[in-house]
Amino acid sequence: MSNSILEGETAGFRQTESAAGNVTVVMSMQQALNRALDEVLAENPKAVIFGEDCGRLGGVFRITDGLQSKHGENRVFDTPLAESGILGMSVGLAMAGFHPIPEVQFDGFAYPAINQIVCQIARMNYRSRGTLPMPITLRVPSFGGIRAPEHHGESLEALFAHVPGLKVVSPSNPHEAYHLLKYAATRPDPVIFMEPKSRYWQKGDVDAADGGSPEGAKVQREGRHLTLVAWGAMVARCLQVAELAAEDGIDIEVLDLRWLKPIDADALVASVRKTRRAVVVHEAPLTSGLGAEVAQLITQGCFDTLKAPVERVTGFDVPYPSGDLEDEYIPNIDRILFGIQRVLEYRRG
Amino acid sequence: MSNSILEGETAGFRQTESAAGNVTVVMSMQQALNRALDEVLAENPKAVIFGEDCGRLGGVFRITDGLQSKHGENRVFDTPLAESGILGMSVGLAMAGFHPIPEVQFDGFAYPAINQIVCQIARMNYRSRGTLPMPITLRVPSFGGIRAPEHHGESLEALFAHVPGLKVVSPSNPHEAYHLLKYAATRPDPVIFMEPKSRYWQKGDVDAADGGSPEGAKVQREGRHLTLVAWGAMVARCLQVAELAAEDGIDIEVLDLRWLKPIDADALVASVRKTRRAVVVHEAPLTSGLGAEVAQLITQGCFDTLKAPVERVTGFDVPYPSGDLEDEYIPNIDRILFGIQRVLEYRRG
Amino acid sequence: MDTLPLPDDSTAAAPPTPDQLRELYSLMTAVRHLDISAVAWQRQGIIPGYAPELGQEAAQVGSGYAVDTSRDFVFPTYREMGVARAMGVNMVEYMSTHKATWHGGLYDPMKSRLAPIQAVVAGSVLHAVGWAHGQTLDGSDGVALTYFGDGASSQGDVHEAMNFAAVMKAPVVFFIQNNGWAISVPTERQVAGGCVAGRAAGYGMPALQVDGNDVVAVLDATRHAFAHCRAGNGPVVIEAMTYRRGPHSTSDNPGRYRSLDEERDGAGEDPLRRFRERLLSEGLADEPFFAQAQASAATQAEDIRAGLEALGPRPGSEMFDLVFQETTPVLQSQAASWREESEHV
Amino acid sequence: MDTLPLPDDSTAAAPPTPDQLRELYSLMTAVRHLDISAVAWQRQGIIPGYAPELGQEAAQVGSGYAVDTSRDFVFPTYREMGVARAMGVNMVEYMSTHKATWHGGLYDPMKSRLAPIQAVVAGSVLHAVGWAHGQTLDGSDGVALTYFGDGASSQGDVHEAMNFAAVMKAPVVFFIQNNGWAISVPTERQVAGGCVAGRAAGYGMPALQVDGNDVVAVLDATRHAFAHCRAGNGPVVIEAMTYRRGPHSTSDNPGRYRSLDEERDGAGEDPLRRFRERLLSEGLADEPFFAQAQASAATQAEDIRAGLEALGPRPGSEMFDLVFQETTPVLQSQAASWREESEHV
Ligand SMILES: Cc1ncc(C[n+]2csc(CCOP(=O)(O)OP(=O)(O)O)c2C)c(N)n1
Ligand SMILES: Cc1ncc(C[n+]2csc(CCOP(=O)(O)OP(=O)(O)O)c2C)c(N)n1
Ligand SMILES: [Mg+2]
Ligand SMILES: [Mg+2]
Repeated sequence: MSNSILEGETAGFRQTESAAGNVTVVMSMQQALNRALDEVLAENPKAVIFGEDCGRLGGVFRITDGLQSKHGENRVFDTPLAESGILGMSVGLAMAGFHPIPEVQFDGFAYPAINQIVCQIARMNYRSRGTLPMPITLRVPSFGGIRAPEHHGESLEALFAHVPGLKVVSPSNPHEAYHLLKYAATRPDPVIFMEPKSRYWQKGDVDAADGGSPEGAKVQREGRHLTLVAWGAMVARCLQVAELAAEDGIDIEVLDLRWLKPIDADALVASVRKTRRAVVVHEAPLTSGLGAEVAQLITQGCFDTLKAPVERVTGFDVPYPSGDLEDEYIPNIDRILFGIQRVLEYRRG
Repeated sequence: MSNSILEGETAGFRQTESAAGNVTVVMSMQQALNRALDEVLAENPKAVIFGEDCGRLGGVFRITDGLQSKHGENRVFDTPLAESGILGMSVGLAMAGFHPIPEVQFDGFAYPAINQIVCQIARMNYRSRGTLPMPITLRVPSFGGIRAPEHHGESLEALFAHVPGLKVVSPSNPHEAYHLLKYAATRPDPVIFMEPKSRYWQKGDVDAADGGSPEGAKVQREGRHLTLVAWGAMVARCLQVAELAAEDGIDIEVLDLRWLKPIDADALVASVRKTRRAVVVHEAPLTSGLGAEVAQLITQGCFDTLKAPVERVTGFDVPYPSGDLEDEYIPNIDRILFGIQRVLEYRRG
Repeated sequence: MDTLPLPDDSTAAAPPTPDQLRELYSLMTAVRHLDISAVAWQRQGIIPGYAPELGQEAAQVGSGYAVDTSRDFVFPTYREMGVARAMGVNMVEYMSTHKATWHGGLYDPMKSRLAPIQAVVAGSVLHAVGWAHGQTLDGSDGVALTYFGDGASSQGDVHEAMNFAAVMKAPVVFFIQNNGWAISVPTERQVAGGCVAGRAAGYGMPALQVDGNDVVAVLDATRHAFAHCRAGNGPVVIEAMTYRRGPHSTSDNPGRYRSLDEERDGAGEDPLRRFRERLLSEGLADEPFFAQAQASAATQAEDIRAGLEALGPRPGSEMFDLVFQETTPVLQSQAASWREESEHV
Repeated sequence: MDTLPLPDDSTAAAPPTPDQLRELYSLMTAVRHLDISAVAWQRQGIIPGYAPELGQEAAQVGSGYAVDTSRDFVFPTYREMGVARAMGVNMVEYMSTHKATWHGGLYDPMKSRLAPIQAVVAGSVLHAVGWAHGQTLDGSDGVALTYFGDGASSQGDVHEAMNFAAVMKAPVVFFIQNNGWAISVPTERQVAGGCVAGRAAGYGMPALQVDGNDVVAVLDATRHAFAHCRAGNGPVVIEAMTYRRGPHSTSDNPGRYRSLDEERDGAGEDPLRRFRERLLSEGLADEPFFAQAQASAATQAEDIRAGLEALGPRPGSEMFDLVFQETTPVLQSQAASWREESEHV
């Protein structure tokens, strides 16, 4: 990992007042997440944060920076280096009435904990017939794009979304990050919170007072000709693509899926019924990726209006590569534009 | 688990000679798998079988019955009770030139080994630039239908199929079981071999001499009006459905997908270009299941000829239930027929 | 390995009174009877499967009896029927798991202080550590008691749990029933070093290895361990050496991997008979008492059988309703189409 | 914990000759120089990141030097640069992992007898056990040497590996570098019981705890352990007590979790300076030798830098070609469209 990625922002927030009188603050996603956690700890005495290096260090991405010194070692603490242990312990804490907010240090290190996530966290409410809820908010710095070592650039959303009993969400910008984390961390059910680590240091406006609905998908850009569906770090890229396409007169709608489970099928269908064309973009490998589900939901709901099969622009069916090749792997602007072109130029055979 | 399920067949095989002169033998899938493993051990001195209770007991499903006493304790052995250990050890054995054929006792107990499967087995060839191949054939008794305890009825194919570096296959009858296992267990790459445990004791013809191509999908029944796509235990059910539908004059093609990774998209497209309608059936939960991938591949390849969106008849987005409810959960004949009906009756809006 | 310095409050680990000893005997008798009955019910088709605990009555009843259900919490595997019984769990609701009614059982874990039945080997050992650490965070004095087998001790989760518990000084009792077998694999091919208790020292934890067929020894060890935990001294390992006298489950055929001679040698003395002789010789119980215990056990088993037979399948809608506390639109629509299609038929 | 009965063939564990001692010093000097250079290269933008092994030169060089690359096999983590160097691995190919060229490094693991760089903490400990058991099955006499840290010892896989190895008597040396820290977490909050070596007894395995800053002690312990394994006596644990003098990685800022005073107290004596003084005092080396070692180290580092700078990115087609031994139609078609779209641009 390059050093710059991990350097926190220390300056104060810049505030502006909107027309509606709401105060928006410019901050990075790291700051937004940190603030959300700070507030969750303050509001819920049963909320506890733990994981590898979450305490004194404040996390390798500084998302929990300062929280231990502010809220104490009982609320924010380091665990030994064992992900199954961290998640298994979360189950017990939830059974004891806590709201655990564990962190897995990087996406790829959720795998050692999958057994506890799938067989325990996701099922305990069901197994116990609703008497042992699992209000666990698992934060996972996710996705690629930072030239990191192996296993530090994985996209596990298709796996998580397939597991009954889990909910999965990923924010695309600081505003979403703040509101979605506050929402997720106050739910009575397990939520996997996938943070797009390549966006941690990008700044954006956060309106803390008005988040809009925290549920479902969100149109981040309206358009008429084609819908780009994305989540996490790919939303910003799709917005860039939409700007470029606009120069060619192509008016693209960008739908930020946000919730990867449950998926907001209504929003998908509403958007594509309007645009009649869709491309779904994700970093994960193509086969059995979440793009297939998205495409099928669109096809199911828009079969009679679709002008072309839904296109998928995704990572390849190869292990996430080392830094030198990651730009070849992650959908880049060109590949997304090619996908759009294929859809626009599609002619029935 | 009811006792009858685990009772092996001890009688000799019934042989018949086909028109082409091939000798077909009637045996159960348990017998076919056992014979395949026996032959693999005999043909490859580097093949080793191990797992929990695989040795002396011959496996809880008796798939490795008699192999330890025949081939010795160095070739077929019991391990301590730790799935990550079993799979992690497989990596080292493969690096030392062996062809490990580990068993995970039940589908749900693959989860503790997911880290070794995804991060190690699936990537070692890539990581080592092709110098450390992983010829590992992981047998996983899979899917539901036997009124078993929790975690004994899981369908992990969507997870496995999403992992770059794995190949995944599932046989639907004794003949397929024999040939696909012999093929899988002689490949230089990791193959997850998902055995439909509810079919272990069903008998069928096995033509050991002629297996046909071990690659790709296979049409198990030809038809003109609609394609049912399935794998594992659902193939037999779909064949039953096809018989019932035939009584109503509906001529259904049943495509046994066999390989869940890589998926034979050509076969899917060829079949549905002919029938113009498709329903995909699986036991796993709907969302982000492999049915989405299958549906999208069909839609992509047959968009201009499809008469209706591909329908999915699957398990629900709920944890696999206890025996009393499993018939409500697993796609039953009625639910598949309803799915067929929806496709046949689809009218553009 | 075999000593545990008694904490100050040593009355908490007082030896059982004669009444308690008789109660222990009655409980063991009831457990033995229910266990044998359940195997019969499986043969009769009343339940599809069962995991007998035959031979482990002393280990289970002795330890379960030590639990204070006003503050402790217990994490069972799939074989802790005797623990459940000793804790006073509703046995029809408990046995419903073996009727394939509901995986975790129908009993209320919060009220029973018994976590749902756990089919993942070693699956809940870490839960106990988390629950116990919750006691520390809350300043409460509950103790977590987690059961697992010699086979389970091989799982990575057990190591993580022991290490977490010892690092955090969590009030957990790790209770291993070393019954000699993990399905077909004997302890000597499973547990390097020969015993699980021997691992505790490596974590700086005390361990007690007890004769698991001696109910009083088990109770005593468990009470000591609870007192130790409650005094804030951190986790304890108890390894109860016992024997799985029956098959692994009603699907298993031990004849394939152990001989009757081996069984006889390995099993040692029957814990129930042994306890009975002790009570007799100490003059704490007599034949009429034993006969009465036996009769009561039979009645209880009959009641449980009747309860199980009366138990209908759970409504299919529970599949959908019990997934989340807050359901989702997708689940609601799946439930709706399930309802429609099943009513339609 | 600190004794290991020498196997019969004790020459295999003979003390190092003066030539070998000087070679060890040269290696440590080269490793130290390369390590410091790599941190500088990261600052200069030549490589995107690096995990320094500063302070662990004795532990790494001493153990790596004991390997017989004609028959043994070594399983590193992400921090074993010194081991790779001592084993004679091509260092441009090794360092390429830190240039983000290829995750596992470009060296050939089979020829180097060094498994690919492993970024999963504790990820390859079980591989060593499997490889070692393969030696037993083959009747070969190779030994697996697997490295991991104090932090890694908390992972379940390490327990499973130790238990498997001990049950199967696999010829594995578990080599822990206890460098005091797992990123920001100190050993005392990580390793219950205080040390990893203390766990071995629970598995019936011998363990050696050595001063990891004394290269001769490390070499000696490793040679003893290899001889023990080769003689068929099963696995051994070595815990080398050392200190991570640098940051966890070039992304880390240790100032956030430990003070300079703590660093000074914890680090103890510099292993390189200490060895130098020993060689001097024993009359085995002199200033010209040290100067020569230093000059050679500088040249080597320069060559490695040049090699790294010359290293272009791997062709994107390798992403597809190296997934399988037998490629698939799906991969081929993805490769084709990747090629088309990237050429098109
Ligand atoms: C993770 C996992 N792996 C495998 C199994 C299958 N299985 C069920 S019980 C059992 C043996 C357990 O032995 P032990 O822990 O000694 O407990 P016992 O059955 O003797 O009570 C096995 C292998 C399982 N339930 N969970
Ligand atoms: C399974 C896993 N979890 C988390 C990480 C992130 N991580 C990388 S190194 C490290 C600390 C390792 O400490 P230790 O084992 O003592 O080795 P050291 O870094 O001190 O050499 C962590 C938490 C990882 N790489 N793998
Ligand atoms: Mg056992
Ligand atoms: Mg360390």
